[in-house]
Amino acid sequence: MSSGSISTPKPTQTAEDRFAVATQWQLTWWRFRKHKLAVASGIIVIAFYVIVVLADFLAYADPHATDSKRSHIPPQDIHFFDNGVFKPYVYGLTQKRDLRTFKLSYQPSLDRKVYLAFYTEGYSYNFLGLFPSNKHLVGLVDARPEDGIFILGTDLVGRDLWSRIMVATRISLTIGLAGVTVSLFLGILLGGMSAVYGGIVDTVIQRVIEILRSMPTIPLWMGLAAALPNSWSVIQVYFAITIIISFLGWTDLARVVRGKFLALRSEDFVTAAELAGASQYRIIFTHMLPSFLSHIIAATSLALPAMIISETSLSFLGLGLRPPAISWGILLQDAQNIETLALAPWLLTAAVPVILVILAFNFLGDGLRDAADPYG
Amino acid sequence: MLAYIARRAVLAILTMAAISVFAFIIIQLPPGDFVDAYIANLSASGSSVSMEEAKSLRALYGLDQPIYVQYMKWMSRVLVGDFGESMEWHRPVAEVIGDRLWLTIVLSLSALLLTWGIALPIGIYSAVRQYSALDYLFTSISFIGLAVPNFLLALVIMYFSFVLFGANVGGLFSSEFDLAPWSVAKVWDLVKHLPLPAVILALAGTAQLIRIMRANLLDELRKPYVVTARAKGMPEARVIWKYPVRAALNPFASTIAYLFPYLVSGSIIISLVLSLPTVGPLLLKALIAQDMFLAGTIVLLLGVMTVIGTFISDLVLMWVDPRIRFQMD
Amino acid sequence: MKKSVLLGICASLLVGVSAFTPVQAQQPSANLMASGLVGKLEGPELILDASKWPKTFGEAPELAELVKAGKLPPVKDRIPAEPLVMKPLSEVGKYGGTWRRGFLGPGDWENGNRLNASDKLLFWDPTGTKIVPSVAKSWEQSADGKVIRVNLRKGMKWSDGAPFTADDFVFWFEDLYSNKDIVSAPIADMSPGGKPGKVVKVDENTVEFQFENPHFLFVDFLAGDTLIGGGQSVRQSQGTTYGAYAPKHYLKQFLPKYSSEAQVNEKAKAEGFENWVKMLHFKKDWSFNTELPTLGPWKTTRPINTPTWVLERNPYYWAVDSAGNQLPYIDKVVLTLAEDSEVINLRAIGGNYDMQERHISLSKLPVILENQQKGGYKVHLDLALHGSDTTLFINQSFKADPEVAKWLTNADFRRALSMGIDRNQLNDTFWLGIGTPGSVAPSVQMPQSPGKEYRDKYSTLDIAKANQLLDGIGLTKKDAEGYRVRTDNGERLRIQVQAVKALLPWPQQAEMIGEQWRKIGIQADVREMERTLATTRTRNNEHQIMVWTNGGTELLYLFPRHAIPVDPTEAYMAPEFATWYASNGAQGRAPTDPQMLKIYDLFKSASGQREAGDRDKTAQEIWKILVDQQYAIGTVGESPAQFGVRIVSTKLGNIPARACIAQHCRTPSSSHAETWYFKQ
Amino acid sequence: MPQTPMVDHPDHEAGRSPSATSPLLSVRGLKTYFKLDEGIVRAVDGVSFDLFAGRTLGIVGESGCGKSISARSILGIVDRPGKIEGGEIWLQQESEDSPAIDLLQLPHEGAEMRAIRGKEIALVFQEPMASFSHYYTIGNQIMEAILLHSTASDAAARARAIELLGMVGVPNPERRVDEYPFQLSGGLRQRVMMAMALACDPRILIADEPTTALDVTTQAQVLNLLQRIQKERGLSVILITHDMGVVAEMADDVVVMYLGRAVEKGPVDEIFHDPKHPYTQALLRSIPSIMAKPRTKLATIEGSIPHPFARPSGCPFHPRCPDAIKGLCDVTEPPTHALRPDRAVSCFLYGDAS
Repeated sequence: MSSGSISTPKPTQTAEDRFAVATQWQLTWWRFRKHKLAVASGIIVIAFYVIVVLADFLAYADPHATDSKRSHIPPQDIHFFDNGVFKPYVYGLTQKRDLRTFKLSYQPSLDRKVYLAFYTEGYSYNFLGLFPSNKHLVGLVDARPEDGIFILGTDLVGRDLWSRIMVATRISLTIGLAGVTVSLFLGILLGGMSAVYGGIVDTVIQRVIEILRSMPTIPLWMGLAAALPNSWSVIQVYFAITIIISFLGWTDLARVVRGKFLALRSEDFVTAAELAGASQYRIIFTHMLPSFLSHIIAATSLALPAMIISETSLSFLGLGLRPPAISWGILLQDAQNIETLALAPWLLTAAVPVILVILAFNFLGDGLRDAADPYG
Repeated sequence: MLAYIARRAVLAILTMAAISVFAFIIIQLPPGDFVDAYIANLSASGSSVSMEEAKSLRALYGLDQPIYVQYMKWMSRVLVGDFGESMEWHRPVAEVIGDRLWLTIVLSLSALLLTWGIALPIGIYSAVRQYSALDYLFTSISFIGLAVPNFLLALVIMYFSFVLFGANVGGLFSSEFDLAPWSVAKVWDLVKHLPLPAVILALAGTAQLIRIMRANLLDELRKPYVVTARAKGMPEARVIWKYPVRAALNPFASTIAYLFPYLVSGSIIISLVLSLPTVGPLLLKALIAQDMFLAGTIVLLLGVMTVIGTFISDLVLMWVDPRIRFQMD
Repeated sequence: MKKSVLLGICASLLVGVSAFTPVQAQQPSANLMASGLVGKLEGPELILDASKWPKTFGEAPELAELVKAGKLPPVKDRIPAEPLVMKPLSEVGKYGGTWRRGFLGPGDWENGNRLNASDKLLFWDPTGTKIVPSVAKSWEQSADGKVIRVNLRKGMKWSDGAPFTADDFVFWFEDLYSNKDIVSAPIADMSPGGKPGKVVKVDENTVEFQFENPHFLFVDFLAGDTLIGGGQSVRQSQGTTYGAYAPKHYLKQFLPKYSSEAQVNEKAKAEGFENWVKMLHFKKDWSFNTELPTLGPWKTTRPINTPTWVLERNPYYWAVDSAGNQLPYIDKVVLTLAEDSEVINLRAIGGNYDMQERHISLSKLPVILENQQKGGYKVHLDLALHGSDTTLFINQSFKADPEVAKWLTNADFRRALSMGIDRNQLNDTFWLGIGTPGSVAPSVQMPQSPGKEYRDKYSTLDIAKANQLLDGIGLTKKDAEGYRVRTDNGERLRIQVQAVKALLPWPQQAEMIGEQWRKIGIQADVREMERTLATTRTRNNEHQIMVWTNGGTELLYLFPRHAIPVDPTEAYMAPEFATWYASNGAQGRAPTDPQMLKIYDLFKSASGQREAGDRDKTAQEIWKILVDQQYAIGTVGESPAQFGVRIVSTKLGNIPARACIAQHCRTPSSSHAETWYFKQ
Repeated sequence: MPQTPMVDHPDHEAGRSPSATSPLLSVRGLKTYFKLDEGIVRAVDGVSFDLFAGRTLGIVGESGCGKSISARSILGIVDRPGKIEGGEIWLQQESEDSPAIDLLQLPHEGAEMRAIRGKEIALVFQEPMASFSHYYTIGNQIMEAILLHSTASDAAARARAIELLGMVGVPNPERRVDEYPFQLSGGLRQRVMMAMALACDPRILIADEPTTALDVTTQAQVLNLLQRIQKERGLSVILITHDMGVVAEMADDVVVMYLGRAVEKGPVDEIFHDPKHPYTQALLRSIPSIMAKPRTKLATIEGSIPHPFARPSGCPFHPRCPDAIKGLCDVTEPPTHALRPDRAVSCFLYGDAS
């Protein structure tokens, strides 16, 4: 027989043991870890949620502050080295409107360098709505009022796009998360009820799901969104939109949950638990739920991008959040006209975080799903 | 099997009834009614409407009656095929929707076919050649397709096709055919205009379907019956097409049901941006103008189309999957 | 007219023109002069002297064909014995061509109505300063102002060839306007002092409007964009039944009076209408009913409720050029449906329209200019004459929140808000620097202008003064973030600003204003709203501040609703007061503010003032109070923001360098589109 | 030790003694590796064995030892990312005069190789439920094999399918031929599977765990069927199983595999009576026996099969081997000792070291 040498990876006794005793969660995690893209996406998602928490700190300009002198400033070059020394600076800008073309242009005043500083003071905000602060990651030192940093440029009314994206991220991502939470709750509750009680309950819930899915989403949203009392504050509208978005989102989850429940019910361990006299409640919560929690997590991470797109579309149609709220949809709505495409195309960069986050959530969800159930 | 079809049909009819109620509720949700919208428009164009007039207008349109009465009146007409009159367009709703419904269906169906036409081969290729360079390329493209909001894409594509090619912007017909009655030339004109919106509309769905197809096929490729088939000495291509592809295609039949309403909804935004004469913009305007019979009918029709889509996909599923066919006996 | 002094046509009744200097004198900003986009107000000239009228007539080749085929009477029989004769702006044009335009669907009816606005009895000259004849040949007003006589053109015909006579006026008045099923309440235009007037036939070609009270403004009304004077195309479409005449020979078949109610209802049912009223509303609407006889230069041949609204020349149009050619020159107007105004702009930039000013947005001007060559068009900027495109109407009858109401009705509060606005910033950002910052008062060129100082009063940024005023009225306490707090509960004082994304990006502008108010410690909550919702809310008196234009106020009496609360349809300044005023005190709530009461008194008195100069003085008084009180805060006006960016194909001739942008000019109609032509 | 049924066959022992003729199928140093991101899995790592005409070769081992992969390697249908990295697979041609051909030299997807699959060597698969597609009738799936390898007409193929079904003992074959796999019971499905494998009269039948998924009664029926058919047709069978009982009942020769290697091989009697390799010994100990005293604990093999990536160095069995020699077994791979022409073991306990 063959006697070729073996060059397999280092055999470790521990590795062996580990696999033998690994819990479902550990297995999932190990499998997930192998999915490089999913891990990278996970990191991106986490980064975005860091932005959610630190939005105001990462923003360097008041996202609401308008100034016609800053209208449509293109993304500005940041110079990192000043005479070979790391000392980031930007040039002061002078606005000019061409009287024949009516176009705005900005010339850097090369003689006037404005230096950047880290962890500086800027506009005031409430960190997490709790602690007043005016600290920001970057800022300018010894700047004149008209100076500013414009990493991604500014919009028509002179608001800094970077800062607005930071703040929009907070709203759009939490709205997605909140929407998924509501969907999840409804989905598990109704999907579970459908599977557990069966019969008429099942029929009714399944019918409702079918009807909801048969409704074109846009008019449904429009109807619901238009019905929001106008006296509601931005916060109230925000929560209402969340609920509207999740109103349709739950049907998918309910189906998944119901399917899983039904599949699990015939599994041996559930039968065993039933035979052992465990209560239905106990069976559901201690036996069945944990066994498909990983699926739910995966489904959730795949539902999130849909929520985010929904919010974006709704706001784009002018039905979702409205200014002065700042969300990705609102930023994109600002960009949805010819003059923006022609005169201020940089405003389209507002789409970048949307695309990035949706990609990240999709890869993450794929990775999680694969990890949770490599055969399903 | 007949009993199954009958049961599905009854359920479909019940769903439609529920949708009609739902449609009516949805269009009643926004505050105000058509007369409010009408006054707003009139006043914006410089006219005046007195209180007395508003009142008599409400009476004229039957808006002074309770909602359930309005619903019953509407339904009693709908059941005999009369969808009422559009308040804004002053024409029978069916006539206002007219070609737009067909164009919507044509657009959605072309998007659907395009979705399948692109997604199936790519999905199959990606699964069969998993982890190949092209697989990575297709997967990345499909993910990006999934992530870019299609309205944004529509706007950008429209603008750049204008800037770069000076292309006529939006629409489904060239101006010379806008007015013309249907003819071969007009259909051809439509065919020439369809690809761009269909591609934009199909993009997200395609991305999703590629992923579904790839995942399904990967699952199927691992199954023992593939080995059985290979062991018989079948050529590889035939093995894949006859067995796993057939099995992986199965879920596609059920995608008709969810993809269609999704495409129709998607077409609303795209049609608005690209100025396509589909029901989308009409619905949006009708909702804003509170033109309730028009809006209600469109929502109802879209819902019914979905129900029919679901019903068809059930039938297709039954036809393609002998397990369902024989277990329904 | 025994006691009345008959006054000659043009001799003494140049209403509202006395103080009007030709517009060349108006000085747009240096920017604009440099751009070369603002030209001279001009247009075709009416030849009123019958001796200079042409003796022979020409017609479009296609009509000549029809005449030859015996399907149409010869041109001299179609044109009235007393036609309207116009000397085209540059040259006598050529027949032919299709004018391509964009519209947004049946809700955009004004798009076509305005092209046909010469079907008004009286009109304005191209500068918008002088009343000239249109459908009516001439007019006379009695000395006591109670009788206005209108002389029609002899031999004038409807678009179907039927004679247009005084009977059509009486028919409108008796059978349409006075029928409660059709018009539920009389209109103010016809009821000076609350006493309804009447329409009387003198002879075939002479009609009198008779009133119990003096109605010196009536001639202005006939020329203005009013319910009585708007003309058939706009006033008898979209369910309304105003204007002063209607085609009796055609419409009577749809009225119960001329058969029976059962018969017309049956007819309605047969045609798919619920009842005869609905059928009538359809039949008298020129944009829907292609059979309806009309008077405008073009008539609908494909209705508005299709993807393409097509207008074709009226073979009986009653105006000719100085060479005797029957107008219009252009065969057809084709309005193609765009689902969105963005598409209209893009198509216009792409050169797909021959002339488009409607829905073109000022903010796209740089892109529009950039594509001039490529699109084969030229851009004209037409500056408006009203004071403020973006006006903050402060609801004086607001009462839902007494604390807020207290401040909204406080003059110093309003003045402070006004002085807290940096109008130059707004102008630079949203008007590309083209507009003129100022108060609500109209352009100083207008006869009713209270003067330059009132354009500026309280309307320049003065944060120190504003803060001083706010402190002075007791709003001294501020919260941690520097916002002033309510005096009742110590919470932050929040003022709701309701804005609609319509003519201009008002929500965005309101946001900018709100940001500026931070400096005076006022928190503004901007609420972007859909238009229907916003107007419904204002009619229900639910808004605090509404952002809207004050367009139309360049001639106060003709379109007062954007200046003072007199019309409940659009009474952003005080819905309840407007209801009170319009119902003669029967409904609504009377104002207690003496200044507001004074405005009402002045306004009412104008109708009884015989001399135009006196009425102008009254209007100036009203403007002075309005500016002083700041019931409405003006920002930037005298700009091309409203229909003022005109994209015109280089192929078109007789195009004025500048057109009158004003409510009463029915832009672009006072430039008489029927004299435009394709040069080829 | 139960006797193999082959003993009944007089020609068998005499005429076709393993040592006397050349093998029908001879596998030499077969290596099938799976290249994964995490490393290489040597699923089959230098396995050699011979199958003689008319005999049954049993390949035994725990799951994951490479049995099934060996079988698929013979047919050249290893799934990606698996790849045959080396070795030879000699198949004796139909006519005795023609030289044997090395299947590994034939192009994978070539017509020659496809002609061998199903026609020369057929496979019966371990999961009868999953081994059929649910979308086609069993008749369709049987006929497919016939049509692939012959010029028969559809009607003829159908008749042949019905005949085959009857032969494998499917009742009502005329009706069953139009049924779908899910309409059949597990036992019937395995019979149909057999019919499908026999469709083209193969010379070699590879039965990969044919009875694993079946209950005991059905299992016996299927095995009987297999024996009957083998007898009737003089088939050579490779029987892959983890069940020592089945091996004892069915096989003439046995190959014991562990982690991709053949650790011991020889005639069935010798393997059972005189197991040499500690792994074989352990396997045999773990067979439950009716003779055993009630309530005694069933012997198991210590530890579990290592993870494929964590394959031990030296003798792969050393961590679980009671007789492992420290410093030798965990360092060096044991060579294969041919004890006799038909008997070999790869363990340091034999040969020089013993």
